[in-house]
Amino acid sequence: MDMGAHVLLLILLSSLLPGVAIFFLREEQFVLRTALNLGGALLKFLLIIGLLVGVYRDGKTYSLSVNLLPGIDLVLAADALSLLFATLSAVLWLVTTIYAIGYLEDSPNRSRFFGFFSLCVSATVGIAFSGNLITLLIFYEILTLATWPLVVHRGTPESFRAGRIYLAYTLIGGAVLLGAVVWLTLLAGSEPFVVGGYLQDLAADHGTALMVIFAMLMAGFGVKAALLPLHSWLPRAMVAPAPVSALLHAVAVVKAGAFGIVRVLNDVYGVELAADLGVALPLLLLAVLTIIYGSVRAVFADDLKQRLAFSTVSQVSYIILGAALAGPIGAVGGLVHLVHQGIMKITLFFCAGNFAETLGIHRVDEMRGVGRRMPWTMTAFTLAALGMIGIPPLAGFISKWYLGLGALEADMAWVTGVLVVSSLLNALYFLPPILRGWFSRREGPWPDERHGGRWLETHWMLLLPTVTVAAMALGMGLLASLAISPLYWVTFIVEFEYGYDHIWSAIFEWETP
Amino acid sequence: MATDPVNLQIYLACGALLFVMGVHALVVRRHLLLKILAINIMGSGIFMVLLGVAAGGEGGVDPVPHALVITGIVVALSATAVALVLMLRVKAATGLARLPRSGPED
Amino acid sequence: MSEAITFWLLTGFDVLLVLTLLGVAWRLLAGRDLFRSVVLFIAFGLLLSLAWVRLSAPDVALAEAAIGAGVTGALLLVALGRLRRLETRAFRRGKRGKKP
Amino acid sequence: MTRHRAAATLMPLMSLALAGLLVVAVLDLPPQSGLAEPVAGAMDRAGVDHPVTAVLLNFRAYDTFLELAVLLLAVLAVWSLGRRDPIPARPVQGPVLHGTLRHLIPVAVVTGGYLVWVGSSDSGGAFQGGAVLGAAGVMLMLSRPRELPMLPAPLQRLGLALGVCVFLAVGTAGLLAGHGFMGYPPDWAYPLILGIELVAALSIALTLVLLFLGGRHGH
Amino acid sequence: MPSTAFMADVILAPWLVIVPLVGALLAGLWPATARWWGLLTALATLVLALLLALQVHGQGPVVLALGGWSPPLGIALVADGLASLMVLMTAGVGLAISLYALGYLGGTARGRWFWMLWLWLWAAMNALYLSGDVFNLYVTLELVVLASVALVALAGGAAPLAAAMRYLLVSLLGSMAYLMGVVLLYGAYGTLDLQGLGAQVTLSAAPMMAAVLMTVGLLVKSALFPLHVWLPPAHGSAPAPVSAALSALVVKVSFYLILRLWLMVFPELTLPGLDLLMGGLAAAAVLWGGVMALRVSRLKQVVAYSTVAQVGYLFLLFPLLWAAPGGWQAVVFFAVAHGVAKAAVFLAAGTLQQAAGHDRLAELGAVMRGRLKTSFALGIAGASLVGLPLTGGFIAKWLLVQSALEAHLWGWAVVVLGGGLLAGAYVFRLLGPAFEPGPGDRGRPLPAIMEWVPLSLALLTIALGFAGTPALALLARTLVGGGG
Repeated sequence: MDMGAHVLLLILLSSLLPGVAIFFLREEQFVLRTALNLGGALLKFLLIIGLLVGVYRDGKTYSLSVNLLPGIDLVLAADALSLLFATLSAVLWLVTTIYAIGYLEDSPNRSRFFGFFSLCVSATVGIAFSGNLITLLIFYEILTLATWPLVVHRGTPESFRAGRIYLAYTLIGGAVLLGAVVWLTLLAGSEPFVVGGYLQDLAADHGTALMVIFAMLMAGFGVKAALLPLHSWLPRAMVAPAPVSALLHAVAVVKAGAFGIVRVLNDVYGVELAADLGVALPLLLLAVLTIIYGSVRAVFADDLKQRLAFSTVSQVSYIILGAALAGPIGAVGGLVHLVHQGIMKITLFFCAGNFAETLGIHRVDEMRGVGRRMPWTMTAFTLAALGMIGIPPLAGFISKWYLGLGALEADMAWVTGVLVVSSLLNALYFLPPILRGWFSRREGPWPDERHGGRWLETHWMLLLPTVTVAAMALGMGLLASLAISPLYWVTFIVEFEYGYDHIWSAIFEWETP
Repeated sequence: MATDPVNLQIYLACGALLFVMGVHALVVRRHLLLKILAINIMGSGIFMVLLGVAAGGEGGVDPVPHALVITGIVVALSATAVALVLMLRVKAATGLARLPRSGPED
Repeated sequence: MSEAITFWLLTGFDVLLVLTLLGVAWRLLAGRDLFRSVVLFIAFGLLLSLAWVRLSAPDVALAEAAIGAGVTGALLLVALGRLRRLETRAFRRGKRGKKP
Repeated sequence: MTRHRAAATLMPLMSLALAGLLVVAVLDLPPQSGLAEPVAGAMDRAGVDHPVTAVLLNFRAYDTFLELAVLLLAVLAVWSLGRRDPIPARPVQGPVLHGTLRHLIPVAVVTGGYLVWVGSSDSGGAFQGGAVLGAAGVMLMLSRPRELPMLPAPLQRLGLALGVCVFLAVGTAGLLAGHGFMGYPPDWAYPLILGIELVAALSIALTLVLLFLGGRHGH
Repeated sequence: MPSTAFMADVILAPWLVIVPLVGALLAGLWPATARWWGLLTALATLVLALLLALQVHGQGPVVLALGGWSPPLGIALVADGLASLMVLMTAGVGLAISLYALGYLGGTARGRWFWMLWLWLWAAMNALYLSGDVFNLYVTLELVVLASVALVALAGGAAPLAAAMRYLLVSLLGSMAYLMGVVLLYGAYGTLDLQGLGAQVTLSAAPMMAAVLMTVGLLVKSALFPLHVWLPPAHGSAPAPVSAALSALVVKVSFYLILRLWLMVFPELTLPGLDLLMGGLAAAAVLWGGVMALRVSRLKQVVAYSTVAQVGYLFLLFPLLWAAPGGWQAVVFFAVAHGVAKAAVFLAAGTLQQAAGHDRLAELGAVMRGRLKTSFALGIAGASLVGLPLTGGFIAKWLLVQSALEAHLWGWAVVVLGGGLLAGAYVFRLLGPAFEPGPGDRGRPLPAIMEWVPLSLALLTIALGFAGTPALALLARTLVGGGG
């Protein structure tokens, strides 16, 4: 165990320990709670940056393992892919924490909220750093446990109903996943994740079993990724407070599912084996269906958060689509969307939260003229929504561009058609709020105006995170070619998977007509 | 007093039958006192089989089963004493010396 | 000749004893009258100690007579007495409750 | 209701089936001498002459010890269930001759003592002797139901537990002295066994009387 | 390891019976000081149990002929992996229960009876786990029954008394059936020694009948569906430390005995259909217990029905025993994990009940919010019951599913996973009231130990999540019989 391994443990503990401590604080201990929250978030961020440098500069991977059962270890490991997800989580946790402090300023049970919030992030980071399938399963289940209290946080009957549905889906998903992982462990042992997968030797004898296991794994992770028949918990979970929606939808839960699918596809089965077994194509079709279905439902959703939720259903499947294309460029598109969608969607949820908290706006048709009242928030909303649609040069465009290239590379030109249709649908549900916000006039008072700030349109702790993430969303698109951009990092990851030359040659081939 | 194997068979069978009669009464009878008696009859049946086994050996009478049965009798007495007092407490608390019917057994 | 007679006599005794035991057990478990059941149980215990003698277990016969029939019988009788008293007490209480 | 009726019709059938199977199994038992030979072979080291007593208090002393424990636990369980009711004025229906009982008591005490003492060489022993002694105590209770002569509570507890305590002490001493738990030094086996039996018989007698009284003392 | 070499000469097994028994006797002789004897005994027993487990782990099973009379003439104590693990689990949970009872019952009159009976129960359980003789097992079994019946009845009142009576009758029926089995075995083979029997038992009428009688008798005692009726009222209405002892420990006793018999005495017997029948009953228990736990309205009743469901898992033993080599070890680990978790849940429930003055689930929200440590204990231990990760329950569930899949018994794997879902449903139902809006309320003042003990036990379930390897290593040192 070297330094890096200790750092891994420290990264987990940097949110776990403050989380546990926060539970036992009294409601009025605001300063201490905030200090613990922000201190933990900052520490985690810095530690991850430190690891990032190590992995990038030295190409090193770190790992730490604890024995669970004979032959089965709990393994924490930092490779390029885990750092991508961990960085995303750490950054968004930091901003969401600030946002949540502002959002929940006077509401009850804040200690409980922030406690579970921290546990939730610990679980997410655990998922990111999982070094084998069992560890991934363990943190994935802990995530279920930690998010349920956040979903039911308001304690209203409808939030309990949402909580029940959430639990029903995720626990059943977890059970299926456990079955699959046990079965796979029996067949192949508890191997660490390895680029290209570790199941090639089994394909000859256990082909059918591997196919069934793959389906079970996809079902298990698909629940949280809101893959088509398993998506309906997500829109209902919108009863939770806005920071929870932001965190659940942008990072923790749905991304955990998507991340799991990417891990299984890349590092357990390996894209080649998945293609040989014929399981990649059904997954691709499912992802395509989910993309279209989510977009269509979003068009017809009147509630702003509902619309965003269905948009999430659709957008997360881009990540799965990218992985299922089974080629390097598609993989870049999918992975980079993991980050891009996260930042953009959290921006949108922050904006929705700001509208609701400041003016009591919940429905799309209530947004008339909001651009004049809250120009900063509305600008952020516009940037993120346009990015989602895929207007160049914003972040969403980059993802879709690579996904399209990946589809062409994989000889599935029809997928680009899907992307175009999906983008049109995106426009159809994102343009009306933008247009109404900027170009319609408000008649009559706002539904429930609370913050009548003199200088700022709303509380600064709500506004600052929103503007920050919006700026990041903008920056990721504009500065995509810089060495610090997610795109650059993702290409670095995919290099591992396919070899250095391959990827750049592939990209050059398509980028220079 | 050496016993003939034929006689032993009689006692062995009798022990088995006493045991089954006890089981039957324990399930069918509802008064707690009868249930307690039924358990004692079951015990007696078991002891009879055991003593029958002990008397059947070629190398003389086997003393170990005798010791076991004496132990068994004392244990049965202990259980009976507790059961009888418990029965009285149930009677005092519920007014009935039988169990409320709440399930398929008993 | 006399050995055969002894054998058949003893066998007859065994059969008779066993049938009596089974019959007594059957009657006492039928439970028409609790007092009768208890008395039959004591009788059953005494018969049982006779059977133990036939099975060459005098120690057990002694223990059965003293503990199985004697002490258990006394416990059963006293419990039955207490049960009866609880019944009459409950009966009286019921009557008193009905009056007003 | 229907469930009960179903049970009522099924139960005789099940009992018959059980009876058949059990009788077959019992009659199927092979004739074998059990442990008669090992016991006979070890009698010279048993410390007593009567095989049953040897088994009870030496070879399987642990069983007997736990059996005493069961008896003690039964009293404790009965006590934990509540206070005792007075004995019904006429526990035995019909005329009870108190005078006769009073004459029987000394006879019973002597018989009990004899049974304990004779146990080392012939039929008899702590349990039978204790039971007879206990019967004497019960008769005493029955003959004077209104004026119960009772030991003070701590003495009652001590008397009850004495058999188990002494047995446990001897057994543990055996363990510490290297004869194994519940083992005796061969030369000391006879006096130790007799001592245990005497104390146990007293405890058993007291236990039986207290079980008969039912419930813990107090009002 | 030098310590195991040192331990090799020390005789530990009898002390695990002597020490709690001495404690019980002292507690009975000086009732006013019962709790301090109880505490001392609990600590000493835990230390001894740990040493015994280390010894067995280090040098393998220890067989001890009592009084120097080796079987078949004498009685043997058997301290192998299985026995020492059960003793250790009992000691760990037992210490927690004792500490908790210090706060819950204090020096009350009822408390004195509790201490005495509880120490008797503990001694009896240890004696049972360590016994290597089928008749001696019967005597210890009766000790366990009498002590636990008295503990159930300690609550007083109509329902607990009726439950105790039912429990006693059911247990005696079970004991008698067991004893008949013992007699048949003695009649057939002339020995009472577990190992001696194991070496001789073959397929014939008497041992088969014995196996059936003993198994069914013990099943009746362990409250497997549909013979569970006595359990929920008994466990649900007893004082919290008693509920914990019954649900966490006593339920395991008859399970242990069944396992012991089938491992050591009857491995050569195969009764066709037994695995299916038992598995079916087990599945029904899991289902029925889970559904009832979702329907009843009182906290402790929910937990009691959860025990009915979890007993079902224990009897997945039968389908797994013959089919998967490590199957029984999975079930034993499950039993241990359940023991610790269930004790934590019952003790936490007791704290909430005492604080609120009742245990109606719907009205417990305020106290649950006010007493965070206890709610956490409930949550963590509940997670272990569900089998969520990083708890002992997860490892247990993993092992069970693994054994089932290894033997291609897909159906039983589905039962395990499905039962976990039901458990999830009722555990989250338990936790629900904590999230209702409204302020927290600490309720009546309680000794702090009543909050710390459940929490410590809950944390122990997490520790068990990492104890899989040593526990399996210990279990590998278990004596098994049979010619093979």
